[in-house]
Amino acid sequence: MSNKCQCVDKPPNGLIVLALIIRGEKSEEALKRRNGTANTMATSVPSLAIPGQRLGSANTYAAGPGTHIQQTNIFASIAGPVILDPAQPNTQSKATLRVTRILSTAAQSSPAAAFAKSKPRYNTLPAVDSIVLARVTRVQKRQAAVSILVVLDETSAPNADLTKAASDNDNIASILTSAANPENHSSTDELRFQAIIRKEDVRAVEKDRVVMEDMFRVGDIVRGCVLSLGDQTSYYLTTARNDLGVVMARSEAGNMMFPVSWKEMRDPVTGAGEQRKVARPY
Amino acid sequence: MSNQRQASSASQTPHLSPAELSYLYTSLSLPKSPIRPDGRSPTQFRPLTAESNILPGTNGSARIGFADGTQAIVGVKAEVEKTVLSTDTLASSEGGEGEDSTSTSNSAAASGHGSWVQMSIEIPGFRDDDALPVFLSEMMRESLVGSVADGGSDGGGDGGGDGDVTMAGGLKGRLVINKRWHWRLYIDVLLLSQPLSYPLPLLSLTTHLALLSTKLPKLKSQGEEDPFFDDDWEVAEYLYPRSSNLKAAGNASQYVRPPVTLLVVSVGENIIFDPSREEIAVADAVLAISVTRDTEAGNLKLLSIRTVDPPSRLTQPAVPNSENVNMLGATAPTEDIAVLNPATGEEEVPGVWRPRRGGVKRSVIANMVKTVLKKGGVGEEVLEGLEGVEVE
Amino acid sequence: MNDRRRVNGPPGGTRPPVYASLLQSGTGADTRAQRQRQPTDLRKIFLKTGLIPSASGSSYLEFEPSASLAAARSNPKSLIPPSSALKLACTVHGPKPLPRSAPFSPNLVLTTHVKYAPFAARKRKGHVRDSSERDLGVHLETALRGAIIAERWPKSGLDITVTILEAEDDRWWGDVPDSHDASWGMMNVLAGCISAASAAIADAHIDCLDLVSGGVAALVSDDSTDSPSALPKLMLDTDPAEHRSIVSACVVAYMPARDEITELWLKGDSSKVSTADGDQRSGHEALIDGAVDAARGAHTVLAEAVRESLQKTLGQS
Amino acid sequence: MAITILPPVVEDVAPYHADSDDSMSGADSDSDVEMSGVSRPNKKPRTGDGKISSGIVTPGEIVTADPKWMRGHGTYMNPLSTSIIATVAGKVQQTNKLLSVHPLRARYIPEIGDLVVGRIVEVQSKRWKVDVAAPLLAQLPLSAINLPGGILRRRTSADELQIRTFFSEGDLVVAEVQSVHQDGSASLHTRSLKYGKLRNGVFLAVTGTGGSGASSSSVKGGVGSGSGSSAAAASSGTGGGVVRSRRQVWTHTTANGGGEVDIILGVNGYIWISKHADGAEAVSSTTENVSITRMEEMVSSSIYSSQNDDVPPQTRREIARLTQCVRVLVQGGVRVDEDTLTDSYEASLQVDLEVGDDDEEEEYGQEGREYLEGAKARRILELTMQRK
Repeated sequence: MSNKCQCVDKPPNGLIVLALIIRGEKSEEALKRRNGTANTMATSVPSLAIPGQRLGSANTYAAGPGTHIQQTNIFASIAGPVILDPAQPNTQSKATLRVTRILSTAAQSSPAAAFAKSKPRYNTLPAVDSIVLARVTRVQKRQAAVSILVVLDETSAPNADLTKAASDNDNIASILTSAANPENHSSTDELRFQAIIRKEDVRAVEKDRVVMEDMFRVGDIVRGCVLSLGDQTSYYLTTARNDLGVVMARSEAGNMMFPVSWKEMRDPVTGAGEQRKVARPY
Repeated sequence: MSNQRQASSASQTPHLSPAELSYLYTSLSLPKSPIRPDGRSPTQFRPLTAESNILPGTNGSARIGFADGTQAIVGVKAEVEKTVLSTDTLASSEGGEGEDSTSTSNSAAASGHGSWVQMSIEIPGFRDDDALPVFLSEMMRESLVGSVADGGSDGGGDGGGDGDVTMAGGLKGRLVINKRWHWRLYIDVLLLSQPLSYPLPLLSLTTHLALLSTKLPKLKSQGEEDPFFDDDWEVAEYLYPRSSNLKAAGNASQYVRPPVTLLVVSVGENIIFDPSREEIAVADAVLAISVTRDTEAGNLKLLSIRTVDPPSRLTQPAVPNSENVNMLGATAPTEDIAVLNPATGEEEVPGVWRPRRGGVKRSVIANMVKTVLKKGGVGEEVLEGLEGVEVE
Repeated sequence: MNDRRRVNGPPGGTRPPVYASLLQSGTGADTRAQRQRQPTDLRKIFLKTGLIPSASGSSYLEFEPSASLAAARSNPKSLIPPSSALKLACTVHGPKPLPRSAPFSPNLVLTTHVKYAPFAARKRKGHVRDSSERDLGVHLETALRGAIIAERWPKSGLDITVTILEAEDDRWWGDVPDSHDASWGMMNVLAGCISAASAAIADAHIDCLDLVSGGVAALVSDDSTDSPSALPKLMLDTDPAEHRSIVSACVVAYMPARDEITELWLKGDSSKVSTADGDQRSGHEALIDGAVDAARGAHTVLAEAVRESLQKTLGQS
Repeated sequence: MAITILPPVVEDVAPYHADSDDSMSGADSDSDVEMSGVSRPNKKPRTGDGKISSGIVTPGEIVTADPKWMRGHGTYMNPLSTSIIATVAGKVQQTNKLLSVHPLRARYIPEIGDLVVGRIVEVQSKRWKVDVAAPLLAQLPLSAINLPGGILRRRTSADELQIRTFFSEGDLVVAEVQSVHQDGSASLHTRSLKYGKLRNGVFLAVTGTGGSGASSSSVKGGVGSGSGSSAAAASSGTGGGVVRSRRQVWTHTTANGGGEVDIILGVNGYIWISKHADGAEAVSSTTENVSITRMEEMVSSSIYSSQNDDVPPQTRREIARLTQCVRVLVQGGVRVDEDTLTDSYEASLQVDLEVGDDDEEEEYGQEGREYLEGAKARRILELTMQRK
């Protein structure tokens, strides 16, 4: 490949530093090269994949997220590192191939550092069971409307152990503080996915005694779990778990509050308590 | 925004249920003999009623209607316009030796210019700058003005192009009056109701018919003088020369004819013409193919191909029974066996609709074009049929 | 016609100037650039992704200027550039929620905008999109929709915007504005748009079947040959400025992994072509195959660019 | 021949004869007002001579000036006079003392108990919006469907969350009008085993009173019933279309190895023709000892399937033939019901035999033989009418 790719000197518009130019090659050569790579890939799974790259046979592997099957072969559909999840003997017989969007794998460095460095990408779509952080935009009698800020990494969500979750929080702290700032509220809402927390999905116990006003206030940041894709406008979230609920909130006085119990948060300055459906802090 | 989305994807995506789509697709992809919902054969067009020369205020006009009530009217108007001087005309007038510039065949003064033909399409429910009318008019115009691209080499000489049988230079050459003047052709297409199917075939056939009936007044001036014309409509000349004894000989192929654009879809291994909206909705590929008669070889030649975005990509998928949450524990949990669809290369459970994805193989395109072009094929029959429409 | 809110001047009231030097030399054949490349040689492509931080995906694409253009730029003799080179930028925004009024969609809803910068072509373009730009947008949408796996992104929309900074012109600037008047340059622009948008979509991590790439091939009959009856020759990646007469041309959007075409736009008379002995293909088939070959070439660049940006991101973390 | 191009048909401009449409509706026109010869639109206000305008009336025309009549649908009364004036173009109908005008063409107006075929256009949190060709979208509440796992199961909030798995946009349902709201919009229900999602067949919309012009594959000229009793509906109108009749759903045994085909004529002009679903019979025949509730569970579960069964090509061909028979009937202005459709189907088979002989010489033997247009359509209509 190196004889066909070459780095050239600075392109006309100084914007780009690293240049990659491939001389127009005859199609036969291109074809040959493709076939060549395809053959080598049949034996081993590549570590990095680009869309359209063949990863392996569907007979050997199961296709996970970020891949698609065509003609009994698994192809990558996004660019990213290829991850091979080993077969679980009791549930599935084949190892699962997936291509991840997260551009830092935990294996490469310590998770916290990886999260801190990689720039957050928002283009993961909320799916059923994914954990999201959302800001409350409206509280009504029967439901609260929220706007989804970020979808947390689906791989870390199910086994949310302490360190990882903490690093999650570190990473998104900047997003949250900017989102929790009332000045930033109105502008970006159209660009975010909207969701609804219904009264019956707020908590698991005493469902009929829920008063929405005492659970959420506009501006709160809520950790929720996606229940359903919902109707054409809104997703449905639930907070009916101990680890779900309000994670950040400002008091009436405008100070950031800290949680004191599963249903109360307190203003450190005034000392006044306010009622919330609080997520279990770590 | 939603309007634009609809417009660009072949037609307003009809809301069909996955079960309907699957039924249609399977019926249409039956090997050898597709079953179309209305019983037509794959190459059969819907019958249409046609008449031409219906608008006295135009140089040529036509109306075509389908049995479902959709109608199109096309009016062609010709106006005289001054040709903007270009370099070689300047050169010849300054140097006074225009004779030796025989190699100027590319100049607008001799071979005409595509912008002299203007086309506008009005479709109810669409703004004139929506994607669909723009796309349709570009599609039809490009085959019209490009119809004889290589005619320039031998047709460059004469300024008039007045009615010679072969019509050198094609439509563009025909519009040249002299070096300083030309005809400008306005083709205005009007669809009278909201389209029930992708309106391309209807519009193209109507335009073809209108152009066939278009007459230009007879030129009385000569050479490079400012043009003036005979006001006798009887002696006006057809834009596309017609012969009174067309039926007599098989020489119809000598005449340059306006192009027709046919809509062809492929479903599975079948190739289907003049698809209805439902048929387009399940098509693997939709092509608009423009053809005209090749005056030299006597057969048809290809003028343009455009892919049209098949709406099947935007459809709602079906849920196989095995994955349907509402059917858990119902009928025996039969494992659905996925079968490889040869047309798409995807594994599919029979009877379960999946939105199409991916493109079309080259062999399929070649096959579709061949069906249009082949001798005695659909293209020729359509052209013959249109030729047969009475023009008084 | 397009702008309903302003009163615009009459369109086409002005024309680009005609230069005196051309009048003296007739058609200016001596200053005209000729194709230096072999018929199957492609121009180099510069492609880079991820340049616009605010977008979820972006790319910048540039075709290598022809040798004569580079020379003319360093040492300008004439106002007329021998040819033009394509430069364009593509941004991808989304996936983002559909507007509230939009109906439910189980698939990703794609919107494409192609816009020429006003200075991109010889004739100035207005700020409002004209019909050729809208036409390009439809072509681009068709090309991309076939490559995207839309059902992975329900209820969301994706906006793709291509800005053409410098456009391939339809003809040599020195030619009269009317010579081979069909808009051949648009086809090169479209091929560039397809490749750039494909890279930007990969940069945004939207699921797609393959990196779809664009390629152009044309049947060219240059006057250089003495016999006028010579049949048009097939050339890949044609620069319209380098040819006197393009008879027909074809652009495809092609996915090599599946050997499928998602968009095909062919126009002009492709009935005559000079093919090698024993080549049974008809003109249009040869043309499509040529365009696919050109697209394959572009795909190798595309793949490298995507891989490179991926490695770079991973290297950082 | 791939293309048929016909000269334009000059519309018959002769004055309208009220009798001309009586060929098929004469038998049961007893509820019609007595017709006397040729009726021309008569704009001349009649003074109170007690006579009733007969035949076709147009908007603004005085139906009668006699105060003994009560005004019904399609009419209005000037508060200062006793004249009853038509507001729609149509036929005058008399029910005891009530005078009403039935429009010749109108949209479908839902009535309680109507069996309709509808298409889901919108999914909301607790209900669906359904296109039933009426002026307003009908609604189908989540509470009005049979939930899988037994009809008596209570609706839970989980059902709300997965509402789209029951019906989603584009799906076709067969349902019954449960109630009609003040504004004329309908509320539907599918709480019966014969209702639910439609599969294994084709959809056909008939315009006119019964269908909407915007719908796909619509056929022009059809007229479904307006409102009123079924007898009145059958006799009203000049065109065909679906009317309320004895049976809206039946199974037709087709020829040419097509097997059994189910036909659902929605009163709203939407028609569904599909392969016969074995349904309850099959379940009960295979598992005889199954209790009735269990059986219902099994049947109802397939209500929400969107996967087609295997439909053999012969059946598909006959389904296509039936859809065309509907089209022929509608274009010929004949109303569509079990009898006419069965007759026209038989007729189309007969025509096929007749034409088949002539066709043999032609090169394109089978080409488009199943396409029923033009001469074939006329012949089928003729034969259908004879059978009546």
